[in-house]
Amino acid sequence: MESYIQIRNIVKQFYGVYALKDISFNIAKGSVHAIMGENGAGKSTLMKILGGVYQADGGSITIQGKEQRINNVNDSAACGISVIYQEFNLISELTVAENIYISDIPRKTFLGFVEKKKRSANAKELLEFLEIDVDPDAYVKDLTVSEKQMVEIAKSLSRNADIIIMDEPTAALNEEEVKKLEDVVNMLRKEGKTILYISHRLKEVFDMADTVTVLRNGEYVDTKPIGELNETAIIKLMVGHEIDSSINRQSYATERVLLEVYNLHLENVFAEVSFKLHAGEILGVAGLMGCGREEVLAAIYGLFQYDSGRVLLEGKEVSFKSPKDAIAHGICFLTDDRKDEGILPQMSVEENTTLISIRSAEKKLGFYVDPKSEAEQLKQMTDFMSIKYANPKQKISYLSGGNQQKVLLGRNLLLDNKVFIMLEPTRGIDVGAKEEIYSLLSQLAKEGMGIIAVFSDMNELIKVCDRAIVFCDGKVTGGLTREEFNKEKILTFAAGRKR
Amino acid sequence: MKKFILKHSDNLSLGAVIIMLFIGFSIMQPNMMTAFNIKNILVQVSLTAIAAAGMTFAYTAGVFDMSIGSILALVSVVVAKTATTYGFFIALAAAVVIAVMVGVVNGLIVTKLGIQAFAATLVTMILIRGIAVLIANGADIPLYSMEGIKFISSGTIAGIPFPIILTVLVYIFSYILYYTTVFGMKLRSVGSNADASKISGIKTNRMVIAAFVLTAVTAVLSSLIKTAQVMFGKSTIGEDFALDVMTTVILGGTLVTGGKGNLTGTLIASILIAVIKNGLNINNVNSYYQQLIIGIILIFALIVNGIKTMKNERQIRREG
Amino acid sequence: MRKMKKALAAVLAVVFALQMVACGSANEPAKEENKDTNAQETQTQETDAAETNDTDKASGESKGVIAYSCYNMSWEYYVTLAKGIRDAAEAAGYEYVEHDQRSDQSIMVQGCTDLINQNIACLVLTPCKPEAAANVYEMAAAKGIPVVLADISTEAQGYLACFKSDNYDGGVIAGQYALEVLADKGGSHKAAMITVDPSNTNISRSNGFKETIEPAGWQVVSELSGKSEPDVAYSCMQDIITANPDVEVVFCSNDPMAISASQAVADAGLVPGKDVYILGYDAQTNVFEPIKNGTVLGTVAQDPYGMGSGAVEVFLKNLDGEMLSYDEEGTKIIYTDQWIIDAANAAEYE
Amino acid sequence: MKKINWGKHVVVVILVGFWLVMFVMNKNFRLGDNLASILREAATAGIAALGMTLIIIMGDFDLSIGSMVALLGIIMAGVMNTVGLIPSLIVVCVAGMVCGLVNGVIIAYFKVPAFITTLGTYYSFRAIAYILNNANTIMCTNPTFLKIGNGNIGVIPIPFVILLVLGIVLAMVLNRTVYGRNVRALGNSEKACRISGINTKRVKMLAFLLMGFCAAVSTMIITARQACASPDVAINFHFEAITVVVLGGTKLIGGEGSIFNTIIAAVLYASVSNCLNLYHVDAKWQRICMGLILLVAFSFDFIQRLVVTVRENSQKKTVQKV
Repeated sequence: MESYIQIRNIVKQFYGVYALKDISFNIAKGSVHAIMGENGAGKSTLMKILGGVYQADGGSITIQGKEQRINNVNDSAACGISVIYQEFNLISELTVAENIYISDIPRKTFLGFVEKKKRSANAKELLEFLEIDVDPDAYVKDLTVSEKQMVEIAKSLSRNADIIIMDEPTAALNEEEVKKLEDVVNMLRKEGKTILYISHRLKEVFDMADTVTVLRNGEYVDTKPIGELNETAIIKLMVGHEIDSSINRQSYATERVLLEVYNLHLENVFAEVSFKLHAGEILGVAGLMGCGREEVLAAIYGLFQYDSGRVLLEGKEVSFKSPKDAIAHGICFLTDDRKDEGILPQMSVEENTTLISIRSAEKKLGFYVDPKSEAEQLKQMTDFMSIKYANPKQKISYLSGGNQQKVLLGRNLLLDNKVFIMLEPTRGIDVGAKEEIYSLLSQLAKEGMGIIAVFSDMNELIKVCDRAIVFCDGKVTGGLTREEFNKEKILTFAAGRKR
Repeated sequence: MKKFILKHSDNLSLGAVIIMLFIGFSIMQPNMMTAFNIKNILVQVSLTAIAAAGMTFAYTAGVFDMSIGSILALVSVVVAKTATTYGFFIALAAAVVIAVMVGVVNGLIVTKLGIQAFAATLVTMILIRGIAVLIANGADIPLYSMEGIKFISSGTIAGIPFPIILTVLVYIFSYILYYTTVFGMKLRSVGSNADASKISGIKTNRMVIAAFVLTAVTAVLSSLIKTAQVMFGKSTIGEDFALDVMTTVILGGTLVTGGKGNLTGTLIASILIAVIKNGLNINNVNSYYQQLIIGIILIFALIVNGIKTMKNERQIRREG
Repeated sequence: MRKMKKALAAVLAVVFALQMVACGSANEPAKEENKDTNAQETQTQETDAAETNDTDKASGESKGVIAYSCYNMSWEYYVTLAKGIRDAAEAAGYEYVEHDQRSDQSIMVQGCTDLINQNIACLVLTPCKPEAAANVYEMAAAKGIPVVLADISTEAQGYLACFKSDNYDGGVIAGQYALEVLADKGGSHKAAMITVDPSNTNISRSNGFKETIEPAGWQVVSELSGKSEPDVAYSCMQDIITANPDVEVVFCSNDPMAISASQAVADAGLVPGKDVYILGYDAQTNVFEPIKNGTVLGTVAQDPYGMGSGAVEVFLKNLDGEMLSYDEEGTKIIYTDQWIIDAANAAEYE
Repeated sequence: MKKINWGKHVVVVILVGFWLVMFVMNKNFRLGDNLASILREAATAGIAALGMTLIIIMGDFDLSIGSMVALLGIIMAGVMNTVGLIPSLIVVCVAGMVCGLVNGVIIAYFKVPAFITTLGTYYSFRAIAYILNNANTIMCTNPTFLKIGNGNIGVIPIPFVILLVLGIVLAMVLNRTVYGRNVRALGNSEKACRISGINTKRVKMLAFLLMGFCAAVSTMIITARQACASPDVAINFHFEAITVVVLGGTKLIGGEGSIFNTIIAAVLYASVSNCLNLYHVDAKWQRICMGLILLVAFSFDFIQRLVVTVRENSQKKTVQKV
């Protein structure tokens, strides 16, 4: 007999780049089917297609032998699918109950009056059943992240759909909350619901899943019953071929300590964070989404203030009120949100490159922008990183991701900096550009700069970094030297289990 | 009790201001306190309060409407022209139809052309005013023959002037619509987070258009009251109406970024403004002081808000 | 002419086409539509412009153009005044054009400049902001164009003559009339005024009224600005009654405000024309009704039509080199007469 | 070699086209005086529009400039008639910048949306203007002062010269100074600016201060042209200024805009209203024409955005393929 859900040859492109290539596998009714893969493997894209947020460019989805065209959210709901998305889709100005029942509100039959009491009651029931201690009439904006996550789950359950997709539902949950979720999942399975479960946390997968499907950069790898697998096996499937030789690239790490961080603390974001950065060292930062690593680095850079802790730059204590201070002290920062926080889309390549450096004081007439020096600066960076653009006045938004990223790097490199904080320096750029960025990093390290780089993709981290620290739930759960590097360890730390 | 105070602190503080002002004015001019005057104030309240209710919905959906002043003029002209020949109810129907059309046009310009509410309604504001002037053709259109219309402005039911009753009705309707219907909930969710609403399967564009329509329709009611008061249609009335109404709504504590309206606040704020105008008038104070005081109160209220938001900011950042 | 219109439309269409091409990539369905609509919009704009142009040219070999720059054509009073000018001008074989200041002094200055630059024969002006007229005189003088004022005079000189009714006197007339009507009924002797700030015309009206009744033992208890908008005047009246329930007579600077004031009185449960007497100004058509049914006591009638035709006659006289005689030599003012219209004589003037 | 991107200069094309048509069609338009008066008129709205260009590039509005002009006019006239010409000019500039500062501080440091802040000052400034001289108009008869509004240098009206000078200065500020660069950057992405260590608050505040200065200058011209200062002047000034800026192709979403185009747009706007007068188009229709012009202007913005996005996508595609 044919299986409950058949996914056949699903293809999805973004701007000519394949996010999903010809994905096909089956999902059995009443099973918990885990979908695994590294960041950018295409799991979330696939789920968004099932949820009707994206439309597949090709391929078919068959549910109970009926081929379904899922063109929008409502179609997907009609197919009995409900999705818990990775990023929240709660309306902060509405109450918990309203959010839970936003798409199917219990209403009196005449005029769309909402039956508040009934709704709140249902919501309360549901929340109690999930053992979530949240007032259904509380406003979502007043909830903590994990509470929000649980509400998201309640929301998707409320539609009592047959197929429930959970995209990293536990990313923001602590141990016992995860336990709760496991119970819920098991209970749902008993009710004969089908669950697609996405998670990085191997433990959960082994506790819950019946079957595992692994994707790797947009391609289908394999589907196996959980029985036939162990952690290492799965990680192998996820990682694929071992990483190439350049792993033993020369390290330029010195003994000179550039940056020291002691017990950095910001209430319910991160706590007791301490680490050192040496000159010429590339320090990798690993961790799962929502683990607080970006926040720590942003706080050090002065984007917002931490509650307590000390930061030492070359032995002198510093505390940056604003990025301006940080830059003045020779620290620079590369955002992971290139589109919204990086480029100035309507401005030229040149202007984007010199955004920071035009402020440099040593110029006479500090307020005057000298076109010549600007051109020179751009040229300098172009030669240094071989940025490709039609002409210096071209809008940066017309450049490819890789070149945009180079411009953003150049923006910071025009000043002689000691420390470079990078979030996801290779996010959303093609393979060739990635390689260039890698060599650029070691180039900088060679020149004695200290680099802190956040990588979600462990291959990259292992390939590029001299040393790594791993975050989980806002704490540093482990540190590894290059010799100790291996994925299992990092994933273990990232999943919050200390040595 | 304490919870209640905290929950409604904004409204309560506004209310307190009203009471203080009222007492102050009464000391200066005893006639302030008479039942007659209070009735007057409430009638004057109704003019802005009704349109402000609609505007609250617009703000909730994350937009606003500058064109209602012109709608006021157009409706008063059209009603005056049609009522005498075709009778009141045809005129009323015509007015409503116009309002709905304007609302839809505004909505379409905003949603389909992707032009911001400010720009879009600015254009319609100028155009509609132009049409009103065209129709009126430089004359005031008298309505003396239609004594019936007078009821709208000065008729009483059980001793209560009709405008006040109308206001109450409008607000009861608004409350129901805003807090108890699916529509109200979807409106709030669209204003609060359009993308998430889309993913939850809400038709966001429709909600925005609906908000504009509501605003325009309430403007019609205000216009009818004004027209009935003076008993002729004039194409020049309501030049500052839109700004007054928006001021009222913002004063009332509605979130300008959308998602959270405060109907109670709107009502209280319109009372506040009416009390200020009336109080200064009966103390024979020049009308410019009204503008100044309203302006200052507005800015002050906003600064207080600004400080609040700044306090929240860290919280928001932590949530990532 | 039609050809020209076509050409114009074509050129503008081309212009917009250029714009589209300039800002757009090669072939875009959306683009095409937009081009058309834009072209049409502009065409319609320009066509009605062009048509007006037609009529100008049509009345071919006229002696020249008499232009009228008007305070605000949304007010019936000035529509009548304009009619006076038009009739007189066309009777004398001149072409008539008008410009509307829309009560905005900037528009007034610019509009007059544009008229003067067209080498008109004469400019009849009702300055919405008398103080701002000085420059207009200079420009006109530079081109040797005579300026005649209608209805509103200015401090600055440089105009041929000013046809107006003495607004102060008008106020006085209103005051005297109020006194004689209310003489025998010994009331509170309280009066109120609904004026228009900051308009000198209206201020002198109210001053006239004030300074007539105060010597007679009356007291002006309230003076609010109705901003010449009926709806504002309405709430002003409400508040006046609140503050002084026993107010006897209210003087409004124009009729629309008077009418809405009477409405406010009625709505306040008082009887206009019995408890409160309301006086208007200008004698607009729609004030006769209320006067006849007594809700408005009376209005000060001016002769806008006379002012208009008078202004043109002055210009013609001057053209024939006749000596002009003024009522006030200094200010070159020629007064047109004013009188009270009340229930008694309403019928004959309507 | 270096070819001009006409997409950026639509307004120039339109102006030229419009003038050509008018030259052919209307003998009065051709007259030197008429052209001069167009330029004169262009200056009044134009100068305010210069400041407004900065504000809109940052993605904000200023609704209060009309009221500002009224207030500043009264102050200036008062000082002029009591103290003297030069002091009054200095005072008005300072006062203008103070007004701008009030807006700027509230907007930048108290995080109040510009639209509402300036709505509040829109009421307050004009009210103060009324109260200061209790609604009376003040005559300004100082002949040297009147020259500012009515004089010519050669054949060019002085106001237009001022517009050009101020325009050149602001264009330099916008394109050649760090500050101007920051203003545009701010319009592009406030977050990016924060990360790049730009003091966004100060940039915002200064922009409104400049707006105030421009308002002060246009106050001088308006007052000089009317030989008097009155509190009810320039009621719709903010709409005019915004219209001109948008006509100039500056996007309401901010981030991009050109002072040069704003100046051209000011001339275009003046020319159109001049022609409406030349043809004695009825005031009733003039309103509607202005509305339509505004609509067209806003749709430029829309169409260009549309085209640009389409073009970007195609570009991205090609780049990716390479």
